[in-house]
Amino acid sequence: MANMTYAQAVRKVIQEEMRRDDKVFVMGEDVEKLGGVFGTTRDLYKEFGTERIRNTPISESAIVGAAVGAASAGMRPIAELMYWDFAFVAADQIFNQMCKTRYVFGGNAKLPIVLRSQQGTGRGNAATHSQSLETIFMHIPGVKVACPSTPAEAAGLLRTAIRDDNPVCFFEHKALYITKGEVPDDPEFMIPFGKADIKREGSDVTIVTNLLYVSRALEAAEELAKEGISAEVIDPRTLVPFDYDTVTESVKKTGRLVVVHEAHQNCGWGAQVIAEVSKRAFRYLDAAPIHLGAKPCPLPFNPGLEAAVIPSVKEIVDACKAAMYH
Amino acid sequence: MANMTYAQAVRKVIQEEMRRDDKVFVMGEDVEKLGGVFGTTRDLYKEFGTERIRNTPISESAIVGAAVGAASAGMRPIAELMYWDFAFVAADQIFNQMCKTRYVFGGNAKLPIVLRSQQGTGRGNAATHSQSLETIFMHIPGVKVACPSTPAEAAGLLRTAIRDDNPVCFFEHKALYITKGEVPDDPEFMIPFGKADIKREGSDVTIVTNLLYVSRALEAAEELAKEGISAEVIDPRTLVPFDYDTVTESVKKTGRLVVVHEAHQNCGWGAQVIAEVSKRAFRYLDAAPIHLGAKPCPLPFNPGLEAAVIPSVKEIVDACKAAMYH
Amino acid sequence: MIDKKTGLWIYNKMNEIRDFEETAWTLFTENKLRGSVHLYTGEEAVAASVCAQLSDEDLIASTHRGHGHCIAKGAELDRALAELMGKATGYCKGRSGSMHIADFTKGNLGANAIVGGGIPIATGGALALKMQNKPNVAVAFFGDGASNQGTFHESINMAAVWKLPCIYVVENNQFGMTVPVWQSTSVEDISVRGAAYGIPGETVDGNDVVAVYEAFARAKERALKGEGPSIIECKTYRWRGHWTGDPEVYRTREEVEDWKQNKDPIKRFREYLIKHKLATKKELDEINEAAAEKMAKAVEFAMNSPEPDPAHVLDDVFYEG
Amino acid sequence: MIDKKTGLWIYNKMNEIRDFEETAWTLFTENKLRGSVHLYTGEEAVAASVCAQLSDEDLIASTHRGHGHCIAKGAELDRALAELMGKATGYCKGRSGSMHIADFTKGNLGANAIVGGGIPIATGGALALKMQNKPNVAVAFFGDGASNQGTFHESINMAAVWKLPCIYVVENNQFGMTVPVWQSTSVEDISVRGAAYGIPGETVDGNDVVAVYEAFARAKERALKGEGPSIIECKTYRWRGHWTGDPEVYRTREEVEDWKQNKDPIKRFREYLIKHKLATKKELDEINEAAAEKMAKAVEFAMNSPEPDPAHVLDDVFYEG
Ligand SMILES: Cc1ncc(C[n+]2csc(CCOP(=O)(O)OP(=O)(O)O)c2C)c(N)n1
Ligand SMILES: Cc1ncc(C[n+]2csc(CCOP(=O)(O)OP(=O)(O)O)c2C)c(N)n1
Ligand SMILES: [Mg+2]
Ligand SMILES: [Mg+2]
Repeated sequence: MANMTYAQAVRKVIQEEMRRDDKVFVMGEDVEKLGGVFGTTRDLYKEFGTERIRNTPISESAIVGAAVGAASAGMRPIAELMYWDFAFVAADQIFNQMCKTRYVFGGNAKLPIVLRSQQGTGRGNAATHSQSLETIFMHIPGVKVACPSTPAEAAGLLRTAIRDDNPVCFFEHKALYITKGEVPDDPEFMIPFGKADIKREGSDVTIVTNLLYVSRALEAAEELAKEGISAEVIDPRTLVPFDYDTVTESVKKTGRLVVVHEAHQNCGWGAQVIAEVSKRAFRYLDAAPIHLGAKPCPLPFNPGLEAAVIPSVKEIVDACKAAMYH
Repeated sequence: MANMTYAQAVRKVIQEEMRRDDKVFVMGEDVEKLGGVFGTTRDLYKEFGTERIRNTPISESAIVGAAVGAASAGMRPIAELMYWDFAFVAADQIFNQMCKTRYVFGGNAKLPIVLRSQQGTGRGNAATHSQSLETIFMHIPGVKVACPSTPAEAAGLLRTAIRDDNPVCFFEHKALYITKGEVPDDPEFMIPFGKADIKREGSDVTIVTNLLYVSRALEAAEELAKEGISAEVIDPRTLVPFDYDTVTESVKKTGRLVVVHEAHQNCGWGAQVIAEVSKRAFRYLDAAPIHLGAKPCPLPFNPGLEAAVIPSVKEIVDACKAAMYH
Repeated sequence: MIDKKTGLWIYNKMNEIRDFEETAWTLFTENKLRGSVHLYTGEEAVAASVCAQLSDEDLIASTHRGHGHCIAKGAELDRALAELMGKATGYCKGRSGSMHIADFTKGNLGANAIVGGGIPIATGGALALKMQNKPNVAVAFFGDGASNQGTFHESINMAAVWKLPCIYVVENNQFGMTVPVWQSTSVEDISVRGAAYGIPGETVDGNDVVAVYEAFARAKERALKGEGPSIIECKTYRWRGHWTGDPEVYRTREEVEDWKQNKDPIKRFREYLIKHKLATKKELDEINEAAAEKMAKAVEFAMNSPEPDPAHVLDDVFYEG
Repeated sequence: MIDKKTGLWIYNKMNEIRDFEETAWTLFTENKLRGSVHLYTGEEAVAASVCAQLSDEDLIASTHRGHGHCIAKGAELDRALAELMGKATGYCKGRSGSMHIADFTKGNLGANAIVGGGIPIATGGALALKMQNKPNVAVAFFGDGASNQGTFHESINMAAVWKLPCIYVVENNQFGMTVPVWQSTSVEDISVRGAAYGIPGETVDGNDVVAVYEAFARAKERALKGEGPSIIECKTYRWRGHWTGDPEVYRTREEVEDWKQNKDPIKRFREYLIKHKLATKKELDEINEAAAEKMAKAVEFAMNSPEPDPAHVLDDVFYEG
């Protein structure tokens, strides 16, 4: 075990996997000398050279398309978008090409791509640099979706992603990069996709959440504990595939479900969890499931406004209480 | 009243609104001589000239971006994408620019844009020409979303869209273009946004659906009637704003909710309706709400495969029965 | 210069493509084929002359008008037609139809129903070839219309900066769907856009096998020497409507007839082969007959092939290693 | 030629911009300002020389490095700084911050945090001007990095085909974030890309007010005559890091110092004005002082302005007519 930041965990795994397999390479904007805005490839060009830590032009469609082509032809690209918000710039290559290639070509293509980026609020980046977009990647079939909330998960899920023979969209969170935690030294440490993690056990209400909101949900659970309410906090860790079993089991136990995420609430993935779990555990539900997400406006720059748009710890607490005392 | 096709209704309103307001103009691929792939602007260039019925290069980002710029500068563009699938090609201009401009600039910009296209299955267009993408436009705030399912709605909603001072994404369905119906002659005929239409009254189960699936839900309702089950079919008509009141009232009456759409089921808007209505009418629900949508794979070319991916009338019937006899 | 073997190969492929396209047309009019089908009739010289210089290790990315590329890159007519008809025996199990057809095993990265969608993918293929030190090239085929998509610009700039072995072949058939090039494109010769990337751009008569062949040979040589990409614009013309239901309001019958009568690439190349004593009439007639026979068998194969089983509709979304 | 009035206007704007940027820098280091802030220091000649030739009816679309354009297009320092600080009195009610700032009433279609995102928007502005028969132009400002985005290509092709009164001003400051132009861009002079659209492309010294002014005057004249768009590339340099936290590993101190000492656009223009007797030292010093004073007031205004009220956070998503 070593104590390191989430950003360092990402870097460590990229480095180890590039050493292990020379088909793995990194391409993206400013990944070379800068090492990315958050340092996740810092100095790697010194070890691997500028062919394998490859600065690209500011051409997101070409970046993703080149990853699709290179993967089709036997490489294992880790393509980086600087912010997930820029996925919209490359959206055709992501959703019409990368997502569909294998299926449409009758299963003959194999696309081992990791498309990495970071998202979310917390750094005053405003409307086009703060969105949480993972729901869209669940809606359009064809990619796996991983969302680590700790340094160990960043390491374990990223290694799984790199070794996966399918496109994986890897969602990091900008506010998590500086968080620290223990990460196994084992260069084979992997976290399987499709297994949720119960971040805190509880018996009264199930909170499902991801990324930055795991810590906020845990804060809320602390608050609730003071009032005698025992909240279970579940982090699905991968959204495709999604571990409904663990969530359903929990709801069968607690009878109450709150899903909270930083993604927009309207048609956010929380609604999907509510619909699916309602189907699987309807008779167990003691109260209406509650969905919290960002309000329906672009993310504003001002910190007070930004905070007003995304769910607060208090709102999570209140939602759980509402579920308890409906 | 005049009997006409859905495509003719769209054309009629474009023509009338262009006569009424010379700031309204059409831009898109092949809108001029061809009149669009489905004839919705056929021969209009003869009346309005090629400046106002404007063939564009195949440059979707520039088309949407130019609409944003032109609208910001006082015009009222009707921009056409040939298929909604191509929204991904222009996604940054749609979701990061068009959706956010007004809000981010402090409410100073006004963007009267109609972005029109058609979507869906039924013509053997396969993976990148058959998707149903309206959910994404609900998830990212900043545009209104209209989905007409009849010729009269095509006319009434489109006129409302053109006269709206906000960006409206207008979702037509390729398989509906040839359907016929009565359309009011009144050149002021408008259908307000945010008002659902009860397409069939019923008392046992509420089916919420849109576009092509309205007719399939009505077929299912016929089937169910034969077995003594009375289904209410509700078409929200606009997804932003969404008339939850009408749906909630219905569910309070029927106690059962089935949402069906051609969009992918995973994180499709049906889940949102289920989450929201569960919250509003939890105590009234006699059974778990059911969500039907396209299965998680790209839309295949073969008609039998395509049919297997999207919900069938039988699946709708079965879902309603399951809700009845859970 | 084209040698006899290559000449006959090209002549054969052109005929296979022509037969395939015209058969597809007939099947469509007979309601045996559905969907969006874009035919390559009249443009055969481009795919055939380019692919004559490619092996299975070379890569191509194709377009919505992709049957010609697919066949020239080595696909068999039978499984290709089966795919167009959505049959289980098709190259893509009936999932792709005309617009996404590919025989992946032959280095075809796929037809692409998104205009401009294949250009970055070919570029990525070239990147892989370069990183793997392979003596191969990648080719992006695309139309005049596609040359106005952002992907054109981003990809060629990237390939130029990285000196990728990628060749960008513009099939300028005068129209993007119904829009004439002058109405959509700011330059007459799209090849001049090479200047924007500091790379060679050349415009050739796309109905002249020899011209296309030689231009591509130059570009390929340059690519293999590590000098980077080139643009080759082939001026050509499609005989059929843009798609099988096209009312063709945007051009005259006379214009179409002129291209058919006076500029048919197959006829021209046939005359060239005979004139240069690379083949006899008899040899060429035999090729024509063999192609026709192959096509007839392909129709039989495709017609008699089973529909795919909907039980497997969810297979292959992900590779399950 | 630049007359006295214009010269003083430009000199004033350059100073206002410089003061604004350096103040923003200080405020950032003092933690009074947050977020992504990209400073224009060193590039002032471009925005000032271009906007000197624009009225409120002319349009611009700007970039993530947009303060300079915003001020040159008529924004007041106080409300601009308030916006950077997220205050309710800012031009965008504190919602935009640095990266999306705009004074819409002055024909500024907005800063744009998406690299290349503003280029089609300016093009659409030009389309509106043309369709409304207005005697005005639209200007797209963007960087060397943005010139590799697809939107660059799509927009300029569209503007060229439609002969729109749009002028594309490339601010080539040698880097896209940390990537030097040679590593991302296939040509040395981005203006050569005009050839791909059949339009003029010109590269000028972007730190020379007169050169930028005259090149833009030519492009504007052409646009107003209905002859279509032009590309003007202004070679310049940013003095500060790409953003306020940039470790600047990609360039040397010496290089930066050279540009500061020997190529400062303000100093150069000051000398020009004096040499050509367009202004006295005293006049110019007064301008400097006035700008500094205005800036000081702006800081006071912004610091004392209230935070926006979260109760209104959902306002303005839609226009409620
Ligand atoms: C992104 C995108 N936009 C529009 C279309 C619709 N479309 C299909 S083919 C075509 C014309 C393409 O023209 P060109 O590139 O010249 O190829 P050609 O059909 O002439 O071979 C259009 C507009 C599409 N498939 N994809
Ligand atoms: C689509 C997109 N990609 C990447 C970024 C991140 N980014 C912000 S500024 C920048 C560099 C832009 O370079 P250039 O266009 O030369 O402008 P400059 O910053 O030099 O003024 C990058 C990569 C972005 N904001 N948007
Ligand atoms: Mg064409
Ligand atoms: Mg730059």
